[in-house]
Order: sequence, then structure tokens, then C-alpha cells
Amino acid sequence: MTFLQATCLVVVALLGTLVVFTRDPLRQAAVTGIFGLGLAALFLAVQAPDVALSQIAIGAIVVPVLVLLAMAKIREHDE
Amino acid sequence: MSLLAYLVAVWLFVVGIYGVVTSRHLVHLVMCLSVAQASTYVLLLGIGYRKGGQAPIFGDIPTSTPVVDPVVQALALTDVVVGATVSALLLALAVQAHKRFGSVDPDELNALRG
Amino acid sequence: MRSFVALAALGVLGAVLVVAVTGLEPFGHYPGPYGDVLAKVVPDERHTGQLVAATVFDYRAFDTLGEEMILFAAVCGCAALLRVLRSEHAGEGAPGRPVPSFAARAMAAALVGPVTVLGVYVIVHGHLTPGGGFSGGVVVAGALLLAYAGGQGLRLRRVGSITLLEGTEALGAAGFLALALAGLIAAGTLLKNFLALGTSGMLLSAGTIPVGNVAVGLEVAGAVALVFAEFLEQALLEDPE
Amino acid sequence: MALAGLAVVVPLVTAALLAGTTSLHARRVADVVALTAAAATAGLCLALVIRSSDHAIVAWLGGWRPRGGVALGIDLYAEPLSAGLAGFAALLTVAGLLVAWHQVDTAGHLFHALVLTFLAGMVGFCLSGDLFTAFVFFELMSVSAYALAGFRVEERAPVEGSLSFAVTNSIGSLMLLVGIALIYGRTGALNLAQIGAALGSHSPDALVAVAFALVTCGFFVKAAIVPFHFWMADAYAVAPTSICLLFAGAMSELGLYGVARVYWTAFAGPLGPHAEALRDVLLVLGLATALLGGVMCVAQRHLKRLAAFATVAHMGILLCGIALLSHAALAGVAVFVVGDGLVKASLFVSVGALEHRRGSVDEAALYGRGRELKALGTVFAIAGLALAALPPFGPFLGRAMIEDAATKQGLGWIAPILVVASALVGGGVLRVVRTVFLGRGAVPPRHPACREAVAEETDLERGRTPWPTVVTGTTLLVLGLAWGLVPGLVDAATHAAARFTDHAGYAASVLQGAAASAPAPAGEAPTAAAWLYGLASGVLAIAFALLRTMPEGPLRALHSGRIGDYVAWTAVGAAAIASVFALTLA
Repeated sequence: MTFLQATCLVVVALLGTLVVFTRDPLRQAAVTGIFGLGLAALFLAVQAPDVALSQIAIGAIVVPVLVLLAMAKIREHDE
Repeated sequence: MSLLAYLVAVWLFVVGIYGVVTSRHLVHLVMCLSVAQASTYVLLLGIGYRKGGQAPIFGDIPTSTPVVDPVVQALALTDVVVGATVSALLLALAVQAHKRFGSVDPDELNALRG
Repeated sequence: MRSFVALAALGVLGAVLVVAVTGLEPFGHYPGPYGDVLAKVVPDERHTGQLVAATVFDYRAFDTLGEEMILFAAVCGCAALLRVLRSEHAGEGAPGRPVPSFAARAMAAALVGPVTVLGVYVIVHGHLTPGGGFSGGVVVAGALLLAYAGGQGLRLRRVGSITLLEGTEALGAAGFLALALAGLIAAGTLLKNFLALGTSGMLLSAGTIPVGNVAVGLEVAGAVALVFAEFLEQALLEDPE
Repeated sequence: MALAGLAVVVPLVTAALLAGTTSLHARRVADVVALTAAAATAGLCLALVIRSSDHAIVAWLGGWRPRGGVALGIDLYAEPLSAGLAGFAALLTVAGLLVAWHQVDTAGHLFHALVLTFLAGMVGFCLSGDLFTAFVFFELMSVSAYALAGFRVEERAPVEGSLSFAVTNSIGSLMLLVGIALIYGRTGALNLAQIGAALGSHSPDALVAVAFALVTCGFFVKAAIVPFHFWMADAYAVAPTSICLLFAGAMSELGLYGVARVYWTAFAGPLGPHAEALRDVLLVLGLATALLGGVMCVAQRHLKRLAAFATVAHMGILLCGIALLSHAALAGVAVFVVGDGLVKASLFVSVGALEHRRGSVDEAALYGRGRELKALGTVFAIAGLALAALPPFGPFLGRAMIEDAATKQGLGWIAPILVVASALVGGGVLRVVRTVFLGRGAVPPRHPACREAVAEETDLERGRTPWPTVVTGTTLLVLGLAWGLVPGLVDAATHAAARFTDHAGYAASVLQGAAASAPAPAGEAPTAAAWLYGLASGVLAIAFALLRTMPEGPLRALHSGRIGDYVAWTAVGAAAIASVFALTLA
């Protein structure tokens, strides 16, 4: 295992934990985006560029944006 | 060290489900689920990795080069898309839940008791 | 109480999983044989060096077909779950929403071209380089949304744009299915390659793999844009109360 | 050869066409097109059953045949049992679409498109010879099902039910996927036959035992085996009637089909020597599910939840049949799935009809209000007796075959427990006949979930039941009753089950393309003891129906409706099953 891979793995584990324990959904959406990027970096480090690109597109962009759109609806209700 | 990738996968799986159990917000719950989902990507790609292997694309490298397993990458690609679709559906349900009864706390959704 | 039960259960489950993964080959020692056999046969049989694309669009194309249909079903599901009920029509058009400034709209319109080119480039080179229909499709969806923001502002109207996206999405899904059926008609087996394999490394090579990439790209672009549009519409909808 | 692929592709193409034209709002055209596609799928599956009656059909998609024992591509594997189950799902889809003929809101053609992707997922899952492909189509089925369960978004309960359905089942899918990844890490294979060959008959270690446990748990979530069953009543009580019958008649059963398929193709080699330990674990789970489902069924006042818990109880009986790990018991399971599926589907249609006529599914609110609905009451009564496994109907035959197989293995003591479970289910349904249709005996208390006004599901006035519903409900019931009287059924089912459980024959036909010489054991008609058990459960069901007070205890409090609780139970179940398997099988 290279140093880069080990670093990415540890970072991913920490970010994943952070996602779970960030209780405010808006901040959590941001952390999820970073977590998605961390995963993408890990995938590049284990020679999986195809998965990394999809992960950036879907895990780091599409899902967080959907979360923000859903939150826009939910928060508007609370006002 | 040789187990680190697998241990990280197990950790993400467990912590993601713990997040789902303790979540008090449906949107938060969806993202915890995606953390648990991520464990499967890490596990799959970890299994298919080969020390010193190149990405499985013979473009500029000769076809005799050792490469990592392309199959797990195909599976992970599918998995990423499946995970996102489930997230989208759950978010749509969360939006409707909020519209119908003004709450996104999973513990308040208990019209169906017993 | 519940979190303690869950902690205990997940602790046990995690411990059992840790015991199980110690039975795997150590990290970095992929045991094969599936991936190794593919690495040996793909360059000759499929005239492409992109092993992942060959796996996704040929050897395991049926998985991709199923996955496309999951995406398709999820989009239908989101559209159904977020459908605008008759009682809610009052909010359509959402007056009082700020319309983006001319500068922002011009900027968005200017970006549409380059982003589309990038997305299409990623899709059509999917059998040569990393990328392909999945990531390229998301980029194209981004371009569609930019075009939307540039052209109309955020005054979303159901008729027109969404119907168009629904058409695109269904076309992509139908495209991949048509590719599968074409293999049956032209080569006698579902999903079998029926196009010339060409020269490895050329844009028009690898038989049906690039065609599959294009179909997936269309489907993903339509699906992502459609789901965004559905959520956006909900966010702009006025409440029935 | 192309038949198997077409059975999956036909509903998918139709779904894409319907979704692409949803803005045309051609409702009747969509109804007819979707019905035609579902009927065509059923026909294709029937053709597969007939053509695979001598030897299995193995279709290698893309033409990638295995080389040197390594599967390069994906195969669809059709034999009478797998194709038959796919065909049964297609048949129920036809019934569901007929019931939906008068459903008021279908969101353009989206409802039809989702029903067809749901069907394609079930067919693909049944026919898949590859573990990951099975997962993909399992997900296709699930994703469509989440949307269909929550389809009536204008009400509160469907949104809640669909949420707990989607969250718990997504976690089930995750466990399944982790199990698949572990198996791939060991064998480097995804094809079921190749996995079986790679695992060989090596003694299983913790990895193999845990991988099998995770795959099993993933399927158990869908099959609603205790303690993974909580979501089921919530989801089934809220889905449109047309979807309920598909869920209860086909989707749950596919979870157990997955366990059986994976065990006999991939794991029978390594786990065979530990079959007794495995049998004991599965039997405990099956009996617990059967009894809990039965008790909860009798305790319900909400009629759709009552029918849902009937499904839970019957999943327990089916799991007992699979747990015996013998072809004779599996034949009984196959017979039970069809007979029970038809009767239960008819019950759900009847509940939907009652809801339409009287505007409620609350037993208390309906007390005595069904006196004029004599035909509907008769259907309820016959369905109740059939679900109690009264001879000679379809469910009886299946349960009798399971009981006889158990007695042969020296496990005759499980038969009385199955009798009680069936009787509880039948008793619950028959009590509804007593209160709603006869207006006799004690008035049940109201159920809190029933207070909410039920929105009208159909576009007709309450004066009469829509004719497609009447025709479908009656036909399903008649078919379910007649199923037990089909001549030669026991032999055919035993033969099919013997082939399904033929571990070596499966591997040979997939990897070497050999036309495996199928073993053809003769089936045995139900023994006198089984007939007595059948009669006893009928009588006991009537006795349960006459009981005044129903248990109202801590069991119901466990079914809290909270997603967090359900997921915690899922974790508990997975932890327990995985550690027991790791300790006893490895």
C-alpha cells in the first residue's frame, strides 16, 4: 500500500464519520460534497479513473445539489 | 496495513447505519445512507487492486502491463449510479413528507403504529 | 435506548465483518481470475484497450441495461412522487421570485457551448479514455440546465421543457434497449456486437461500445436534468395552504 | 434461446415507450399497451417453462460463453421453477393492471411504466445466472416498488410507508452487496455456477459463512423475515390495491427465492456438510416469523395491515419449507407460493373493493356495514378458509407437502406450529367476515391509523364495484382454489424442485453446456396426517374468528412505525445471523 492510498483511506474514513455526525443538513451537504471528492481521490489512487470521474459527477455534484434543492423546499416551509 | 482498505469499508458501513438509526432529519438520513453505500465502493475497489497495477486502460501502455481488475470497477460504476438513484427517490419522499405533515423527523412519522 | 441497542448490534456486526475480511487476500493481491481473463482477451476481441468500457458495454452489458433501467425507473418515480397535484396548481410560475440579472443570464448562455462540447467529448471517447456516458451525461445535463437558466430565467413552466427532457430520457433508455435488440436481430443473440470492430484507438472502433456510451450519455443527461427540474419545480411551487 | 432475454426486454421497451409518451395522456391506450406487454411477458415465461422441461435453457448474453470454466459474460438460466416464478409474477402483474383500470390518478403513463419496470426487475432476478446481475435486477424491482408504494402522495400514510420501506430495504441491498463483494474477493467470480465450482467442497471459513449470512439477510429484508419484517405492513397498507397484490403475491416470495437460488447453486458445496446447523437456524427464523405474523394478523383492525401480516406469517411457513433443504419440501414451497399468492392477491383485491364500497378499511368503522355485500362477504369467507389451509385448496396442498417432508426428516413437531400460524391468519380474515359482513359478536376498538379519511382510489361512484375488479378478484380466488386440484401437480413440482436443488447438474449445464440428466423422483400425495392437520387448522381458524378479545400487548408496541427502530432491528438481526453463521458453519 502506498502512502497516498493510506492517506486517502484515512481521510475518507474521517470524512465519512464527519458526514454522519454533522447534524445540520445544509452543512452536511457541503461535507458530503467533500467526502465525495475524497472518495474520488481514493479511486484515482487505486487506479480507477472511470469510477473516480463518475463519483465526482454524481457523488460530489449531483447528490449534494439535490440535497440543497430539497432543503430549499423544506426550509421555505419553515419560514 | 494490508487490511486498512477493508477496515475502512467496514467502518463506513457501520457508521453509516448508525447514522441512519440515530438520525432526526430525513435529509440527514439520506446522506448517512450514502456513507454506508460508499463502503461498498471502497470494498470492491480494494478487492480488485493489484500492487503496482496500472489503470485497466491499454492506451499508452502495452497490453502485457499488469493492470488492476476492471470488473470491480464496472461493478462500482453501477453501484455509484444505483446509490444516487435511491438517494434521489428518498429525497423526493422527504420533500413530500414535509409537505404532508410539516416534519422531517423520522421519529414523528408514526401514523402506522402497530 | 435505541442507539444503545444499535451500537451493540453494530459493534457485533462490525466485529464479525472484520473477522470475515481477514479471510480476503491482502490488499494489492487481486486473486482473479475474472479480471485477468478479460485483460487478456479484450484487446484482441473488442479492439479497444479500455477494459472497463468493454466490461460495462459488452461483456457485462446486461448489468448496464439493468442499471439504465434503474435510473429510468427512479426518474419515473421522482416524477410521480413530485407530481404537481391539482390542488397545487395555483403556485405555477411563482411570481415574486427574483429573475437572474442579464449579466448572469448572458454568462450562463455563453457557457452552454463549451460545457456541451466537453460533455459530448467525454461521452464519445468513452471507449478510449476514462469517462464515457455516465460522467459525460452529467456534464451535458449541466449544460442543459445552464441553457435553461440563460434562456428563461427561473420561471419554470411545466409544458415544453420537461416534456422535452422526458423525451430525451426515454430516448436514451430506449436507445440502449434498441442496441440490445439490434444484437438479437443482426447477430442472433441479445446484446451481441454487430458492428465492425475497426482499428483499436480510433474514434469509430470497438463496435457497439461507443454506441452504448452515447445511449447511456443521453439517458443520464435526460435523467439528471429531469430530476433537477422536478426538484426545482417543487422548490418554486407555492404551498397549497 | 432468445426467449429468456425477451422476457426481460419486452416490459422494459414498453415502459420506455409509455414514459416517453406520458404527456399524451392516452390513459386507455396506456392501459391496453401495458396489459399486452405484461401478458406477453407471461406468455414468454410460460414458453420458457415448457421448453426447459427436459433440460435447462442457458442463454449467454452477448454470446460470451465461458472459457476454461471462467464465465466472461452473463447468462440467463431458465428452468421450470425459475421461469415459472417469473411467469407467476407476470400473471399477477396482469391482474394488478386490470384492478388499476379504474384507478383515478396514474400520473399520465408513469404508473404503467413503473409497473412494467417492476415486472422486468422480477423476471430478470428470477432468470439471472449471475450474482451481481441478480442484485441489479433486485434493485430495479426495489426502486420501482418504492415509487409505487408511495404513489398516492396526496395522503400522509403512503409517504411514511414508502420511506420506511425504502430505507430498510436499501440497507438490505447494502448487506447483499457487501456479501457479493466478499464472495468475489474469495472466488474472483460472479457467475453462480462458477462461484459454486470455486468454493467447491472446501470447508467454509468465516469469510464464506459471513458472506452467505449477509446475502441471506439482504434477501430476508425483502421477504420480511423476523426481525426484518417491520416495514412490510407499513408499505403494504398504503400502496394502491393493484400494487398490494403484486407485493404480497410475488415480491416477498422473490426474497426467499433468492436465498434458495444462491444456496443451491453457489453454497451447497461448502455448506452441505453443515446442513443441519443451517437448517436449525433457518427453522427458528421461519417458525418465529410464522407465529409472529399470525399473532399480529389476528391483532389487526386495519384490513390492509391484516392482509400484510398474513403475508408475513406465510413467508415464515415458506422459510420453514426452504430450511428443510430438501427437494420434497421445496416442491411444497413452490406449490404454496402459487396457491397462497393467488388467494392472498384475491384477498387484497377484496379489501380494495370493500374500501371502495364503504370508504374505509377500519374493521370497527365497517362493523355490520357489509351485510348487503353478500358476494364480497362470500369471497372473504372462502379466502379465509383457503388461507387457513383447509383441504383441498391450493395453500393446503403446498403446506401439506412441506409438513410431510418435515415428518420424513424426523421434524414432525413443526407441523402443529404451522397449523397454528395458518389458523391465526385464517382466523383474522374470518373474524372480519363475522364483524363486517355478518355484524355479529363483539365490536372491535378503532385503530388509530384508520382515523385519517381515506381518499378515493377509483373514479367510480361507491354504488358498485368496478367490473375489472370483480372479474380479477373472482378469477384469482377460483384459480387459487383450483390450484390444489391440478392433476399431476405434485409430481411436476417435485421433479422441478429436484432439478432446482441439483447443485452439480446446475454447474455442469452452465459451465460445460451439458444437458444435465435431470433426476426425476416421484412426488407423494399428502398423507392422512397432513389432511388431518389441514382440517384442524380450518376448525381452529373458525375458533379464532369467534374470539372476543384479541391480544393487545408489547408485540404491537414494537411495531412503532419509526424508521430508526426498524433499522436498529435490522442491525440486530444481521449481527445475530452473521455471528451465528460464523460460529456454527465455519
